Amino acid sequence: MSRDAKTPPAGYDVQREHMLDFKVDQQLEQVVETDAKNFILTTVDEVFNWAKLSSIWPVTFGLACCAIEMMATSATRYDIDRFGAGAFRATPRQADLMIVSGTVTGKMAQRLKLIYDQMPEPKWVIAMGSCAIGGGPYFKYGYHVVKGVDQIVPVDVYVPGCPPRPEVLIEGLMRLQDKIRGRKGRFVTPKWVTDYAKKIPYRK
Amino acid sequence: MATGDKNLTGWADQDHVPGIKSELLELNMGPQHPATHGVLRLLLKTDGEIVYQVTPVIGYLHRCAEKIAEGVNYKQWVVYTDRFDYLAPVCCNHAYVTAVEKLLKPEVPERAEHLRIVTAELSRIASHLIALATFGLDMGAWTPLLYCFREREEILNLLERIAGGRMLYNYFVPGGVRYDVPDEQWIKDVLSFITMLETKKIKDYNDLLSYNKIFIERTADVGVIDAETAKAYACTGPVLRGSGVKFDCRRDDPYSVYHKFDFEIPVGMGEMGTVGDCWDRYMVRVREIEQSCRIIRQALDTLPEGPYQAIPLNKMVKVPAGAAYSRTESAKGEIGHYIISDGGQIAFRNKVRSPSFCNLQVVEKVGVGQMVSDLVALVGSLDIVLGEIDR
Amino acid sequence: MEILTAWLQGLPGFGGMSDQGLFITGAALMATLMFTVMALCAIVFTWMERKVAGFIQSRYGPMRTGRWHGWAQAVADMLKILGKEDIIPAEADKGLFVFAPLLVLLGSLLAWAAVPWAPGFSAANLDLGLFYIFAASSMVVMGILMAGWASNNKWALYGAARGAAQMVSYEIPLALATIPVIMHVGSLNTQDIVVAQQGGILNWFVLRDPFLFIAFWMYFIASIAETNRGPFDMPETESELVAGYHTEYTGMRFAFFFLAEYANLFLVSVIAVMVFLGGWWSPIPGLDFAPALTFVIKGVLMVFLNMWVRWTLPRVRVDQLMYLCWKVMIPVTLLCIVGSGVLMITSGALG
Amino acid sequence: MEQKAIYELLAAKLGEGALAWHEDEVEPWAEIAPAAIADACAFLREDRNTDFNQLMCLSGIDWDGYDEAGKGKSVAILGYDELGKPEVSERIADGDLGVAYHLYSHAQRHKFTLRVRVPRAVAEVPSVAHVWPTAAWHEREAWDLVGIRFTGHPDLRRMLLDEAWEGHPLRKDYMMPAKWAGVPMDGRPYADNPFPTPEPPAGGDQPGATGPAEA
Repeated sequence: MSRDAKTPPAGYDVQREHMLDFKVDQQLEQVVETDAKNFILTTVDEVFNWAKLSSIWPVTFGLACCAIEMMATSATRYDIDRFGAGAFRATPRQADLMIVSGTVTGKMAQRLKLIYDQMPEPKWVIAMGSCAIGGGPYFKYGYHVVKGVDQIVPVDVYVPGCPPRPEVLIEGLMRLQDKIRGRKGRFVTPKWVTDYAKKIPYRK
Repeated sequence: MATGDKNLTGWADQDHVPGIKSELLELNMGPQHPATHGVLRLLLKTDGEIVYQVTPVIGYLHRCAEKIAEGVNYKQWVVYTDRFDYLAPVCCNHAYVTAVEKLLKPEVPERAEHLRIVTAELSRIASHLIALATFGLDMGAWTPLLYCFREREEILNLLERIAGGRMLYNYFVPGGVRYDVPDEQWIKDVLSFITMLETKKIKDYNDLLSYNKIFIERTADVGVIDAETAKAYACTGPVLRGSGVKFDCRRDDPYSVYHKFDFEIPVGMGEMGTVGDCWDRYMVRVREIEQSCRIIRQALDTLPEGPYQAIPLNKMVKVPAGAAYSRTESAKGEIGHYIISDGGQIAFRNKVRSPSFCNLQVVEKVGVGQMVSDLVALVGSLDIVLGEIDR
Repeated sequence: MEILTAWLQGLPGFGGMSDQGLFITGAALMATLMFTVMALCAIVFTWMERKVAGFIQSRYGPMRTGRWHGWAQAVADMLKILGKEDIIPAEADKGLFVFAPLLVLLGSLLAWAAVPWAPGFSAANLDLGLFYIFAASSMVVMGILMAGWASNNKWALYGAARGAAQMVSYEIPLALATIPVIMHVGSLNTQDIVVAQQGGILNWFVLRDPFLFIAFWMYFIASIAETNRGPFDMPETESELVAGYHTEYTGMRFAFFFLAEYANLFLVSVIAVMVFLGGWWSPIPGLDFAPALTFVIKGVLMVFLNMWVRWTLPRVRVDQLMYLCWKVMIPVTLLCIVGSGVLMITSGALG
Repeated sequence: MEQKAIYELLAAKLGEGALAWHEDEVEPWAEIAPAAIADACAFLREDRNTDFNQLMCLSGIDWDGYDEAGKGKSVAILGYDELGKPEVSERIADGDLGVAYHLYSHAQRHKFTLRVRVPRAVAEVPSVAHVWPTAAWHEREAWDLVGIRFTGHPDLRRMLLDEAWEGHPLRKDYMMPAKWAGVPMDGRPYADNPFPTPEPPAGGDQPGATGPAEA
């Protein structure tokens, strides 16, 4: 979207508007036409996929700094429970998702593999943070750090950051949902976003 | 270890009922366990619910920070100090830069010292909030966890506005801080947040958790660490103060400009049970939040004008040869850095004495003879962070 | 049951059926109905639990699944669990491992037979109804013990041992707390108990006399312990025993435990409603429009109270739990029985 | 008490064991003979005037390559290169190993620093775990990372690394492993990156075009 050079009115929060602008642009790109298929006519497969993606139970598995952000994601402000992924299970037997939140060390790697093996199919892994993705700041001299958890277990979604903000983890979860769904989800722009976007005076 | 063995004698092979041989149950708690605050592993030997031996096994998060210190320069290593105690990263920064400054001897501006104290105390509050939260969670109370996280988010917002990061800031540099206060509004927001915390939120926590009957039953008289044991095991921070020892590096071994401020040192008084029980340690943290609020208010009220860096950011730091040990009061206790410099840009050796490492050791002694549930309370009340134990 | 058979007799195809045939058909219908209601209430309460927890913790809870406040969340959970891999640990006792969840579910389902939903409408109108409910629901203990033992996991064994001790103990105050009511009614028939509370809120047993009021709260506390929910969730104690007795259970077998937990929760709640809170009678006399609905609404409110307690309080320790049962609750409930009896004699209720 | 006075007290007790007193440094320290360190610590702990009841820190140090004159010549440590492969060097370290003790007294409010230096070949120092219980873990850590053997330690096992780990990482000539117990410790070179840069979507507005191709 282009924008003319008119200066914003006095008292206008340019920064906030800019952030919103980014979000709206992103979201508008994602809007997909509502498919006309009837719910009853959708295949059983799709129903089960829907169930899988809307009820992803992560295993309580915190490793390091990112674990705190994972907790923050499940806590009040971000509340990952909104997406159905809030039921953290302490035992891997009942979990669907392992969020590898932090640095994987040599000593931990075997245990991590064990926990992954204990999880029942279907199961997914999110590598959260740069340590889990590729060793992060511990790459060069980290003699005890595994350079990427994908050398141990298969990873579905990589969430970068050190540590990633909770919003990013939620984004990662939504990308995982897309993956389970097999296509990009239908994204409905919230009404307040469109309303707000319309109110912006110097937007074309 | 030694204490465990003493208690074991006469148990392993004893026949409680003639003809039926009983033995101790070996239990492996962790490294993936909800109550071990990360990747701590406790090897237990239990008789039913009673623990007869507990051996902590650590190192599941050994991230080789001390080796890395010999490979990256002094300014770069601030990043790694953030990741020791990731709940109170600014306090860890503080310990490191004080050690470097001991050798470097720069003229740290007064304004930088004040900003350091403000951010470090905010960080300490955030860490203590997590400590209350996770201790509540260990006791089975979910809701305080989320309330504490709610308030912590406010602190993270404030720190994000001054330091740029949400959780790990890399805010201190040898010789000052990285950024100045963003605007006057920031100071006002900090003060209003602190007032809100002091007047409303701490009362909420006390109503919900601290003075809850069940909570007191679970924590009072449980996991008692007496003053002698705490000193012998070099426990520091809220663990030592919970045992009734009035010692705080901020007052007794002052660094930065803490000597300018007026604050009290809360100690465990055995209000609900014995001095040094889990409830005392918990309550010391609650009261320290109040004292931190006091310090922040004083530091912001007397915030001097002037520069905030003694050394330009893009200038390489070369530390004169020598060795220095410096300790500061982190949220978990006394964090010390022993830096040996050979005059170059990179430290020759950098040893970190982390408070959780020493605090956790006491579990071997105090955990014996407790119930499994009490062991969870004990470990929870020590408020360990595995990032700084394993480093 | 009688209503159902009578209704069946009225249907065109069933007119010429023998009594026995009618009974079997009716029973099958009733069992299906009860099972559906139970599964439904488990699904509704899982969703409700997450929403209530969210409300208490100042967050939202499920919001996306099924658009409106995540109403389909529990449906998705159940469907997903159906599709999960079923794992039986290699070292487990396979027979017991498979049988345990069924026993737990069976225990709570059997007890549903005697619940009086509406005047004359309960699956089995037994003379020993209340006794039967307590007897049937105590089978859950065996299921939990079997599950813990068969898993061949130390945490599961701990959970099972704790659970067995807790549930066996708390059945005593649970049953004792209802005895003053039985003394008042003079019958164990669940229908009779509700009928005896006709005539507005003041005639409900909870407000009849002070001892009954105490007995109600004793029942409430014991019922929380009996359903293994916080602050008495000893068999599961997430922060101590990982997941307790169902640590090793996956997929559908875990869903059975899950289902049984919420079925049990609703069961103890409706028993509280039936025994103390006036069953299907509305608080204001003469306003009894939809008895079954009133009954269910009261039950849901009791479930909400349960959840409120769970998400507020910390957990007690296992020895404190036993202390509370044997040294506090049993004496108090016995006192309630005696006190209530004395009051009955002095007020001349016994004639 | 003045640190110098403490040293003199200590020297009077130990005699030959107290080697030197280095005063003109940022942090003055006493050099003690390795054999005498346990006695020195026990004395400092027990003596009424010194009363060092807290061992703040115990650090194991590898002095190999340290330039005494302070010319600023750091020893380059070995790590993983940009491709994630361990770097190899033929250098054999020969410097001494050392231990530094930082003591503090709660009652007297004073600090003291002791250091010992042992040759690399016989890296053995008497344990002080019986003086301060907290030393037990510190010594285990020093054994684990620097490889100093503490004689008389009740339970000298590896602390942070696994019991089967080879070598002591904080030694200056330590070479990082490429694989340990089946766990890969080296990084993945860029060429092996299994995630090629995604092709730009063909249709442009296809719903699944930017998503993963697993459908």
